[in-house]
This record gives sequence, C-alpha cells and structure tokens, in this order.
Amino acid sequence: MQGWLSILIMIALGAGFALISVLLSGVLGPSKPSAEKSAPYECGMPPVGDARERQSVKFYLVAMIFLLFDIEVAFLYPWAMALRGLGWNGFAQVVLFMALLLAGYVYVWRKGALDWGNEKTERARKLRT
Amino acid sequence: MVALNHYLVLSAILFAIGTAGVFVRRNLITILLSIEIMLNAVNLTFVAFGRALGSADGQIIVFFVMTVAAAEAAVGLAIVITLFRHKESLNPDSFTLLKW
Amino acid sequence: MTPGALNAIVPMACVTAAGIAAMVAESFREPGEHMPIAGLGLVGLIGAAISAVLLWNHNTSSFGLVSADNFGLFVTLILVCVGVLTLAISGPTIERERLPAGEHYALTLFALAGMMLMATATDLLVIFLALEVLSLAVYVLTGLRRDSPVASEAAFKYFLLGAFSSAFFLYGIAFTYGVTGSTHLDRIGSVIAAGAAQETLMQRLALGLLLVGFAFKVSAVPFHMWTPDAYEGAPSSVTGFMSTGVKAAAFAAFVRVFLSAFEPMRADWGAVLWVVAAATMILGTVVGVVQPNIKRMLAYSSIAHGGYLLVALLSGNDLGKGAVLFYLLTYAVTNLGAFGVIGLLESAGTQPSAISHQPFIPATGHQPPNDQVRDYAGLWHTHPMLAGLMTVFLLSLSGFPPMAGFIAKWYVFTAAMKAGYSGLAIIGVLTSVVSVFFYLRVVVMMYMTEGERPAAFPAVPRMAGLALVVSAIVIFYLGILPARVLDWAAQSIGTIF
Amino acid sequence: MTGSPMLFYLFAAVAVGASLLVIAQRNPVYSVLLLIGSFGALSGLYVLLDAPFVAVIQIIVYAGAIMVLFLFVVMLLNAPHEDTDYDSHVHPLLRPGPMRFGAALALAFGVELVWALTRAGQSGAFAGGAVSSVAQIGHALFTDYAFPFEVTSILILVAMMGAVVLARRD
Repeated sequence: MQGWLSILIMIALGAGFALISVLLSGVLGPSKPSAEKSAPYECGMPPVGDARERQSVKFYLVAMIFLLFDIEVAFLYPWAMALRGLGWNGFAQVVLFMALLLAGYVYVWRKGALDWGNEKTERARKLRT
Repeated sequence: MVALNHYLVLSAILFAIGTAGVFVRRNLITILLSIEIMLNAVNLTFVAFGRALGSADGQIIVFFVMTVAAAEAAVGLAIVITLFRHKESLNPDSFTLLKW
Repeated sequence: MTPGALNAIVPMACVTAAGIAAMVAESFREPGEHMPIAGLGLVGLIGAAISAVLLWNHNTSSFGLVSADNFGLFVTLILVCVGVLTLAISGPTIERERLPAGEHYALTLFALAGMMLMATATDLLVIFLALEVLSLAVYVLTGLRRDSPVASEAAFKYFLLGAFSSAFFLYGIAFTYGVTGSTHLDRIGSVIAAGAAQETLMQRLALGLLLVGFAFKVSAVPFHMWTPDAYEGAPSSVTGFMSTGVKAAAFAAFVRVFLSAFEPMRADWGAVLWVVAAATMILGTVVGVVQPNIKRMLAYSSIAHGGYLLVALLSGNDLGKGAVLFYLLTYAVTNLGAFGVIGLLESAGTQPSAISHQPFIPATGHQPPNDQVRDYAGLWHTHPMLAGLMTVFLLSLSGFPPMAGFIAKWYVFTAAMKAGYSGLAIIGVLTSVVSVFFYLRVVVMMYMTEGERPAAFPAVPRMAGLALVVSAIVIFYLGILPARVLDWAAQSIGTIF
Repeated sequence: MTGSPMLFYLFAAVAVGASLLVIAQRNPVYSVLLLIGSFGALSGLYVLLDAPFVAVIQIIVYAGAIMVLFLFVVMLLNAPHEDTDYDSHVHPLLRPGPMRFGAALALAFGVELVWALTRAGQSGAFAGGAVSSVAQIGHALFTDYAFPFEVTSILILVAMMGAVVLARRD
C-alpha cells in the first residue's frame, strides 16, 4: 500500500484545497442576497433562456472520435512497456493496428465529421463544391 | 480476510443493479448507463478470477471488454441521437410505432 | 508466428480487406459520383470462397484461437453465398431509399467478416469479439434509413436487447474462465470432462448465462421479442441478411461451444434446450399465422426455423450436426430470396419522387405502402416472374417435397428420432404442417385474388433478378439431388470433435 | 496484498451505493456523474486486487472517455428532466406493470446469483503471485492475445463508421 500513499496525499490536497476555499468564502463572506445579485451573471445583461440550449451534433462526433482513438492509445501503454521483449513481431502487430485505424481516420476526416466551422458557412461551402 | 467470494458477490450485486436499471428506468440514456454498470460488474469478476488464478489473462480480457463497451456506447448513443431527431422525448414509452 | 499459422484467418481477412477498401473508397467518392463498391465487395467474397475451398480438409488452425476445420469452412461458404446474394439484392433498396451506398456495403462486409470469424473461432473471447463486430454492424445497418422513425426505433430496440444479452454472454464467459482457468474451448472441455463427477454450481451458472446469450442471438423463444420489430423496421435487404447470416454464425458458435466444450454437461442443458426448442417452434408458427404484415410474418417464420435448428442441435449425433449445416444452407438461400422479392416489390409500389429530398415515406402512413400480405393480391398478373419466384421460396420455407426445405426438415427430424427426441420431432412435424397454411396464404393471395392496383412495372434490375433466379435453381437442385452436399456436410462433422 | 477488509467494504459500499443512485436518479446528468463516482470506487477495488494498471485504464478510458461521451450526448439532446407521465410521487413498486415485473425479475436474479456464489465454496484466500507489472501484461497481450488485438481494430472501425453515418448532420 505504501506506493499509493503519495497518490492519496495528492488527491487529498487537491480536493481539500477546493473544498476549503469554497467553505471559507461561504462562511466568511458577508451574504446580503438581493434580486440582481442572485440572478445568473451574464455580463450585466438580464439572463435570457435557461442555461442549457441544444448544442449541435459536431460535439458528439468529436467526443466519439476522441473515445475511439483514446482506446488506441490505451493499447499502446503496455506495448511500449513490453516492446523490448516483443521484438519485431510486436512492432508489426501495432503497425497493422495503427494502419487500420488510419483508414478509419481517413474516412472520418473525408466525411467531414471533424469540420468545426459553424453550420451556415459549412453548408455554403458544401453547396459550392 | 477478503476472499474471492466477496468480490464475486459484489459483482453479482452490481450486475443485478444493472439488470434492474435496464428494466426500471424510463430514460434511454440511463438504460445505456445500466448496461455499462453490467459490463463493469463483469470486469470486476474477470479481475477477481485473474487474481485468484494468478495469471494476467483476467486483466487482458478486461482490456478487450472495455474496448467493446466503448464501441457499444458510441453506436448506442448515435442511435439515440437519430431517434431523438424524430421525437423530442427520451422516454422509451413514447416510441411505440412497432406494435405486437 | 510462422507464415503457415495464418491460413485459418485468410477467408476472414479477405472480407475485412474488402470492407476497409469499400470504406475508404466511400470516403473519397464525391457525392454524385458512381463507384462500383459492390464489385469491390464481390471481389473480397470470391477471394474468401477460393481460400475456403483451398483450405478444405487441411484442418489448419492459427494462433490456437481460430481453426479452419471443415465445419467452419462449410459455414464460411454458406456466409459467402449469403454475402453475394445480399450484395445483389440490396441494389434496388439502396437506390429507392437513398441509403448511403458505400457505408451499406462496407458494414455488410464487416458484418460478414465477424460472422466468418465467429463460425471458425475456438476461443470464447474471440467468439465474443466476433459477436460484437457483427452485432454493431447489423445494428447500424438496421438504423441506416435515418429519415424513417420505424427504422430508428427498430435499431434501438435491437441494440438495447443485443447489448443486454451480450452482457449476459460475457458474464457466462467470466464464470467459465473462473472455473476452468482458460477461455480455449478444448481446455474448457477437458477440465469439465475431468471434473464431470462433481459439477460445481458455478459451472451450471456459466452454462445458463452462455445459453441466454446464444438464445438471444438465434431468437429462441424467451428472447425473441426483438425479432419482429427489427425485421419489420430494417430495409428488406438488411432483414434478409440479418435473418440468415447472423443465425448461421450464431448456430455455428452454438454447436461448437455446446457440442464440444460443454458436451459432458449435456444432462443440464439438454432438458432446458428441449423446452426452448419446442416453445420456439410452436410460438413462431402460431403467432406467424395471424400476422398481416409480410415482413413480420417472415420474422415469426424465421423464429420457427430457429426452433427446427435447435432440434437438430439438441439431437447432437453426427446426423444432427450435418442437419444443422444443411438446414442453414437451404434456409439462408430461401430466406434471402424471399426478402429479395419483398425488397423489389417495395420499390415497385413507391415511385422515387422527383423532388430530391422528399422523404420516401408519404407523410401520412409510416409503413412502406405495400408491406401487407393483401398488397400481394393479383401479383401473378402484374409481375408473373416475381410471383413465381416468391412461390418457390415460400414453398421451400414450408418444406414442400421438390424443394430443398423438405430435405432439410426431413434430415432434422430423422436426426431427432435417432437421438430419441421423438417428442420434439412430432411437434416439429405438426408446426410444419401449420406453417404450410400461412405460407400458402400469401401464395393464394398472389394467384387467386384480384389485385386492385395496376402497379407500374419497374424494370427488375438485372443483378437482383439474376440472383433470385439462381437461388431458386439452387433450391430445386438441393431439393432433388442433395446427395453431394449432404456428404460434404457429413464430412465436415468429423473434424470438429 | 489484498488490503485491509475495511478498505474493501468502503469501496464496495461506494460502488453499490452509487450504482443504486444511478438507476434511481431522474436527472441523467446526475446519474452520469454518480456513475463516474462508482467507477472511481471500482478502480480502487482493482488496486486492492493487485491490478493497478487496470485501475488506471478504468479511470482513463471508462470514466475519462466513455462518460465524457455520455455527458456530451446528454447536453446535446438537452435531456429534459425525466418527463414521467405518471405522477412522480407514486411508489416505484406501484409503477406500470412491465417495470415492476422487470425490477422483480432483476431482484430475483440478483438474489439467486448471490446465493449461488456464497455456496460455490471458493472462499479460499487469494493464491500467491499476482501479475501486476505492466511489462508482463504487455508481453502476454502481444503474444497470446495478438489476434484478438487485431480484431478490436476492426471493432473500432465499425463503431466509428456506424456512429458517423448515423449521427452526421445532413
């Protein structure tokens, strides 16, 4: 267990610092709530609509592609550690793995899943081509 | 002393919670989350058996199960998005086009 | 890893390479440009067929996880037929419903690769991964018609129950690993055989959970809820592919796991499978009789056929295993033909609209217009060829003598009688007789009753028409001279156990 | 080293509690965050089982990527607070038929599993050497499990293509 003590300490410090600062400001600060002060802050303008309006689907696409390539990286950790023992055979396996995922990346890139422009310019560009 | 059985019982409880979640909850996202709970319960069983047998197989199989869970989550959420484009609600009861 | 060790995965690798090529080709295709992606798929399938034939009788195995024995190769050849037929009949469906063609073909090829791997894998983990590859591809194929709420709903129901049951299947693998210490089927078999005297509780638990996973994939009774919805919601070509390919791969793995690894525990799963097989046959036929929609009717008929295959699997003797293979072949060709005709007729009803983006389903009904049985009225007058082909397929499904269906069912029931399951054989014969009624209901509708709508006769695309005619010929050939294929099937049995 | 039982029961309680809350929750955002908490407890259990590498991967891949994807979709769909047509103060067990049947089925299945496992008689303490070095895992992964490793690349390809073709804008 001794190896994990340092990590526990780090977590405790991080969480502790955040909690303490929130608690202190809550306890020490003078709290005289008024209508304006408790309204959500929108650079001074009166807030309009609720906080969560619909986002476009490109956020989902990027998150999904991040997830799938995150798995590819997760497979590389043990590979890197054991590469000396695996030799060229292990190297060939990962090259094939990366090549297949490269094909996936080409597909995703050509299909425009990663295009980040806002919808209007994207549609205009697509119509032009 | 913590024995293998403790871990197996714990993963059985988690698996049952996931199964119950798939039936009980009326929200598509939470149903997918319950399936993730079930897969995690199975991961715990694999690691517990791997540790009991003293081999690395258990942990490697958990690797592959995580890849499968990620792929399933990606496709499942894509299908939920296409469903949501037709109907604004996430409540499975409102999807009743295909009847008995 | 000597080069020789890679032989067993060559058929699967060919189809995967074709899938990846189709995917990359689709990504470089300009929106309007026409590319022969189906041809690409065909090349991959032919490559797989040639390598499967070359590997016949070699009984090679690679990585110790995949063994290309005759049993696996026979199922691989069935899957190649399924693949070629699917590529042929999916042409009209893709044009009419404006599906993304490249992705449709690429996903079909990846699903086929998953099926071939599942049929030849001898390791539970590889079977699970192959099951996931083919299931994900088929979920997406089911939901590919994005503008139809019916298809999206069918895809989600199929996905939900599929993910749910593969979690059970995985839990079964976890317990099997726990009890036997390995996921290789042969080692599992030896450990269970050695410890057959005192069967631990956990072995039964593992057995039960694996049975749940497999029962779902072959849509056996308690787990068949998803089948009618998924078959009705998906495009016809995908439904044909799904009903034949997934079932063939699932049954191959079912036979391999239960008749080789868990053979010593036969007493446990024998009784359960008996009940499941009987219930599947009865429910599939009885509920199928009352279905107005022809796709739902064929969904229930495919559940019933799953029941007959379970009977063959349960009988477990060499005759039974040969019966499973032969039945899978005839069922695959017949069902794909039937769904091919339905796909063509669906395109007959809905003229692709002039406006580019008008959704193909008229705003009123969400059902494609002629999906009901009564829409087939008077088909003989408007499309004589399609009516003739549909009659051949339906008669073979019901097991009429000259067709292959009769030989397949006869083979299954003799195997059941020999293995002493006469009860199941009797139930099987009775349900076959009842099923003759609801297949003939459609035939009668086509010939005797008058059709009210003079459907415009669209040119039946050459490829699809040719594929349907060839499958009709194969059905007659297997029906009249089955001897050669039967001994191929018998040959492939010896190698697996 | 299986750690002191107290730590095991702590992590087990957190995992079971968080999972129960996930399926009892109405708001999907809270259930996703609770599930991340449950994954944290699970990775603690993996550390107790001398599988530190799986614990780290669990946090990175599961909690870090899959749950982020779930949160994105929940935000994307602006998942409303669950609109249950029956009034919410109805006791869960009195809800419409299928849910009660499902919950009862799951409960029975859970009890049966737990009963079977406690009697399974494998309650011996853990055997000797646990494999917890990443190099050992890596070596085994790329020699015995080389082929499944390549199959996962096909699985990722199918998932990527499926998700893009289904969720694309046009």
